[in-house]
Amino acid sequence: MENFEPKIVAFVCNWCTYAGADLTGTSRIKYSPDVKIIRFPCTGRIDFMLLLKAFSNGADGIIVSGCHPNDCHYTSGNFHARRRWIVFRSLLDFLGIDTKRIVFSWVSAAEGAKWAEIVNTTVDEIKKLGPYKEYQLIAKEYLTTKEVINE
Amino acid sequence: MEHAISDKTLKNKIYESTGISAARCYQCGKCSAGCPMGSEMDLPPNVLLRRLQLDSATEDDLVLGSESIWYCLNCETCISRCPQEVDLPVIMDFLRTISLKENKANPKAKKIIAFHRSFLKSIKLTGKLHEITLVADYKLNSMELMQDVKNVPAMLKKGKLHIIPETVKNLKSVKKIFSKTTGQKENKK
Amino acid sequence: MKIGFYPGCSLSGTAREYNESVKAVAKAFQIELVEIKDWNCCGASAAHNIDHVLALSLPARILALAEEQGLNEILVPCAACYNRLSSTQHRLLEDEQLKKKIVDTIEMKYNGNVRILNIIQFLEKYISNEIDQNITRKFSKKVACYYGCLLVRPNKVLDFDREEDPVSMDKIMKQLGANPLQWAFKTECCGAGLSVSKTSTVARLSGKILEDAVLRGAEAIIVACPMCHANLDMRRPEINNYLKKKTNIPVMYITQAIGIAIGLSEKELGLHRHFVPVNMDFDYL
Amino acid sequence: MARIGVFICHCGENISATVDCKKVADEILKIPGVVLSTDYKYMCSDPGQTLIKEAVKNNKLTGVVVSACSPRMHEPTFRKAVAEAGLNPFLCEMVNLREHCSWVHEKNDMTTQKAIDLVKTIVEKVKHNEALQSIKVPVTRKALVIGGGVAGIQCALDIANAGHKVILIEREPSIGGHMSQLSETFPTLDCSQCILTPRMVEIAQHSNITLYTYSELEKLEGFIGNFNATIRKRSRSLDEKICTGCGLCTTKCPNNKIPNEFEQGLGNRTAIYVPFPQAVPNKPVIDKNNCTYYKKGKCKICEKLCPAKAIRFDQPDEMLEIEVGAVVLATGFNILKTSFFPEYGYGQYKDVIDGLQFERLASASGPTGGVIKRPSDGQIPQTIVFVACAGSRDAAKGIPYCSKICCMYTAKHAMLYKHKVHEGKAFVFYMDIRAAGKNYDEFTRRAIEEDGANYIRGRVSRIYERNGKLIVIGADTLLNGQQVEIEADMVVLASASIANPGSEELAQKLHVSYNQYKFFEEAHPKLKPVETNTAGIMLAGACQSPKDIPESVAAASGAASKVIGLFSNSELTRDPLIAHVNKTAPPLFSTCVGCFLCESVCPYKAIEHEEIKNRNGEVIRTIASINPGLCQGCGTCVALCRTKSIDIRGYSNTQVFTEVVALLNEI
Repeated sequence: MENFEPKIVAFVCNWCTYAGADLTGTSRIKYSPDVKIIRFPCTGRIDFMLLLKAFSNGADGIIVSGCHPNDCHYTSGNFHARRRWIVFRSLLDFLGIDTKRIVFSWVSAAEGAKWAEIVNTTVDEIKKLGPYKEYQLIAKEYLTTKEVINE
Repeated sequence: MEHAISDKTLKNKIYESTGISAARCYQCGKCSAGCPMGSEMDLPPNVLLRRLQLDSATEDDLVLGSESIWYCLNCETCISRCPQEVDLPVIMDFLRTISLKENKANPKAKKIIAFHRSFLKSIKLTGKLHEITLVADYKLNSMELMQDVKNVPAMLKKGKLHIIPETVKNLKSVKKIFSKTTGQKENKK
Repeated sequence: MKIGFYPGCSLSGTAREYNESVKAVAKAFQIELVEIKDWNCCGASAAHNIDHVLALSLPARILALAEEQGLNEILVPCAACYNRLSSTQHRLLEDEQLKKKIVDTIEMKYNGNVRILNIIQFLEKYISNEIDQNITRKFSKKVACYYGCLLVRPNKVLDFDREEDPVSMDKIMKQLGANPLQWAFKTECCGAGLSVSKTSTVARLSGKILEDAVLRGAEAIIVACPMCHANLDMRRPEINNYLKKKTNIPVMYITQAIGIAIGLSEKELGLHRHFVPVNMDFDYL
Repeated sequence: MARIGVFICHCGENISATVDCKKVADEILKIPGVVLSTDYKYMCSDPGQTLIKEAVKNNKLTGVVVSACSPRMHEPTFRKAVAEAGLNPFLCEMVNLREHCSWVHEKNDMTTQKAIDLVKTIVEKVKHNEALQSIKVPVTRKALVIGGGVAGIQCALDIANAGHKVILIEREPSIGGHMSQLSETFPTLDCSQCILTPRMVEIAQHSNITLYTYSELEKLEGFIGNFNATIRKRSRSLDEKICTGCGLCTTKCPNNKIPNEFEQGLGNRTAIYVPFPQAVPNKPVIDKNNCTYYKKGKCKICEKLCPAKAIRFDQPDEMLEIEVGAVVLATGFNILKTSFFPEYGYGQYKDVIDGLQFERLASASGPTGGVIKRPSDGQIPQTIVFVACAGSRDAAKGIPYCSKICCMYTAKHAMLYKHKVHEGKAFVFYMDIRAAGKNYDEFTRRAIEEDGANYIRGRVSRIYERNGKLIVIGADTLLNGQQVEIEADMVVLASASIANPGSEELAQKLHVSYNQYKFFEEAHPKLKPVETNTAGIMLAGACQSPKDIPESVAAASGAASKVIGLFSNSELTRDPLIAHVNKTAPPLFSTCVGCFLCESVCPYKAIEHEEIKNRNGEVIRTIASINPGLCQGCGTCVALCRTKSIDIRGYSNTQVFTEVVALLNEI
């Protein structure tokens, strides 16, 4: 467990958090390489099935981050994402999925330091929780990781 | 290395034990401006912080041997107005502890230290402050035998002094606190 | 109505009249003060000058005792004790590790859920609503309300009144019929801890406070801290010496002022214990 | 079979210092479908781009992955390059190895491994990229400039002089902004109004400019080239077309003790008023909150006086809908009031004033006619203390940034005072003198050396009043922290510049980013300083960060040139990364069941109802379809669609699920 480097996927919107993470880079603020970003136009685009997909493919934690409330580049995508997330979270909880492994946050284009902080605290938190073996093992039995996705 | 005790400078020690970074101070001098003791201090607050920032053993000795750390009244004026939120009162507490531990206290502060010691001694004895014990002990330590003598009859008359000290019943619990904190140091000596 | 009470050392010694007046006023408004059993000294400035763990442990023991006795609110009239107790509570709640260390030192249970009230907060919460109908003589004087440093600072921790130019005491004095003056030294430090060991400094600092109050025409200085009182009252000869003039402005605790306004006797309020005599006439209603 | 080419950029040493670029290239070559994987020092350079173009042609690539800096920086560069080599530009994607990897991690194997993972992810994505054609949209060649201070004025004039129509809106009854309040300007000491007023008049007379004062933006819809703005033109209670601006109405108004905003409360005005004599438009406005008629239902003295019969008490607010192609934000800044400072008396001392108030006192057109007088008793102050950094660079007060303009205007204030009161003493408490600008340092030196301003390096701890004097307690940090006590007649706080109230709401209406202090955020701190993240919306002046006049004007001209550039074509091309509803063979036509949940979440009203008819022309099904002109590509409908009938180009379901799988699994 000591050298456990968690796999954490970050689903972020292009306009706020992706730009915020760019600023983290421009400001040379260091954070853990355990988190890797996938870019979306808006958090509204994020299909929460992607979260399950990530867990079943070995992710130990997930960050979803977009614009602050009212600041969405597309007016309201982040609200829809949040609304769906609230519903989805209770479903996940009901299904026995550890929702502590999913961090939902807001990082604006001006918050480079905040992004680094969120990454680092999430990594620490997931390191404490350890690898998400429970889900990965079950998932392995039912799904093959290299399956082709059907639309 | 000049210091055998630790090769760390005060700036680092302060950061490690209190989380306060002396580097945050940008030397605006607002602390010195508002400090009630500023005019009497050999190292006004901002100068003291400057010396800490220099991060050198020689400067650290100047700080630990300064009168300033003993003149600080802990009135918190500096921190309440500090734009950079450098918690000087906490730094001062820390510096005083180290200064005593390393026997570097300024001789001019002898009376002040004697008073604090007598105060604590009084609490250690009875759990509560007993002014007569405090003052008697302080006078013996500071050799200020005649100070405030003229006030005593009036204070007694006005009922402000108790001859017999009040005592905490569970005195053991108080003494234990002392032995766990200051006691260790005294034992080492 | 019952409320916990921590008098502290000063109130049982040099500031006896503060203790007497707090109790007398509380009694007059049917509030029972339940003293924390077997309390100890908070360590005042001496403790945190010498050892910071000791400085946190002594107040922690007091708070733990209060919790043990099931008190969920305590009145701490001494501003210095109030500051020490509140700061300790704040720091221990902020720092879980530190809390553990202190709990280990005092060997008692400590949760940190006792509400700590200073004298003004106590008066605002339980008494100021009732004052008006109980006034029998008007405190018709120009007064300088002196808060001192420990009652309002650090504001982020204590979260009481305005950090600079506080007004809560002034409001209460106005209720009593007084004319609280706008002055400049409401929160300047009197020199407190150095009263004995560096008396010249105290004479200078307290002298400046007194000078400003007198300059603006104050007829009394109202305080809420035994150390402020001791320095401004007992150290008056040294102050007069520093100011090179004889001042005779009396220094009173806010509870004494309330006591006067609601008709309590001078004896009950301990006015006779002051070094600078309180020779004042008040208009009976 | 895909033929992907991967290009790993070193970015000089920016990437290669922490990422082993050679190793990344080698590892990526192992992925099936990757026919070329190479690293190079600068991919964005000419030789770098040539390398990519040659590779596209020689290796018959079907996809390109450039692993370099942020796609927000160079995506257009590389897409253009592959297009020049004959490949559809949307088959080229970027991996952000610099901002998201090399700059934020230490040099070690984990960092290189992360780089490999990131590249691998995009390689798998590109395999599913489609060739797309850009969308062309028309451009409305008319600009909306919000804010009529010096930045907005400059910007509107520049755009108008280039031959385009401009709508300039201003919240206050007159344009002019803070600059019209200033006395003289640094570092030349030329009179502020003398240089600004002609510009204001030009605005009023320019045939390409429509000015709406006392107006605010209510709503903005649409997108670059095609915005639809709704403007609330507040009622002046006056018919502007008839009013001659004679000013007779303001002479007899009984409410004449209202603090004058333009004079920063140092003078009074009436309820019907013109904010200042040079106002543009020079037409009065009735302040409804203070007008006797509006409060009590009678008075109407102004109506009786008006020779033109222009007063309209029942005039409603007007809503104007305007189509514009670009928007410029020039809403300016404000300063902290003296009541913000507890240690300086919470604003209770009349003679503790802020910098703008001093400008009014020093201005020839001000309430004292340019004579420096104390607000409390009208005496000429013999000693003035200027406090720099009042609230600025003060993390404890929540304003850690430097307000930038105060060092210079404080030097100017001290100078102006000394010019007017020769025997007077001017003390300036400062922390640093920040005078970086053309002739700026020379100016502050002049204040000190020639005009005798006494600069003391230290902050002021406290100010209080005693016997009609202000006691200023400071320290001289150049004299070992020695305490300084000055008995002053007046204190001027160079208080912090802050974002204008309402900035946050405005930013939210326009969907532009702003920082924690509510200043608007530029698209790139260095390379796109006057653009926002929202295409077609530009920034000018101090609404972005504290700026002085020359900087504001420069930014305004910069923003104007961006607008003029946009207007140089009648149409613009837009990325086709938008949603679409699938089509299948009859009899189904589409998997869409017509629930129209998508319609309820679409912020652009881009979802339309498409009727599917049978041979007889009868409607057999209604399904969703997407108007490509309106869709902005947020993808909310895609995530919501229950039957997965909607997808979005560039971020398709296949692409994003592939990315997740690729990121988490070995090659």
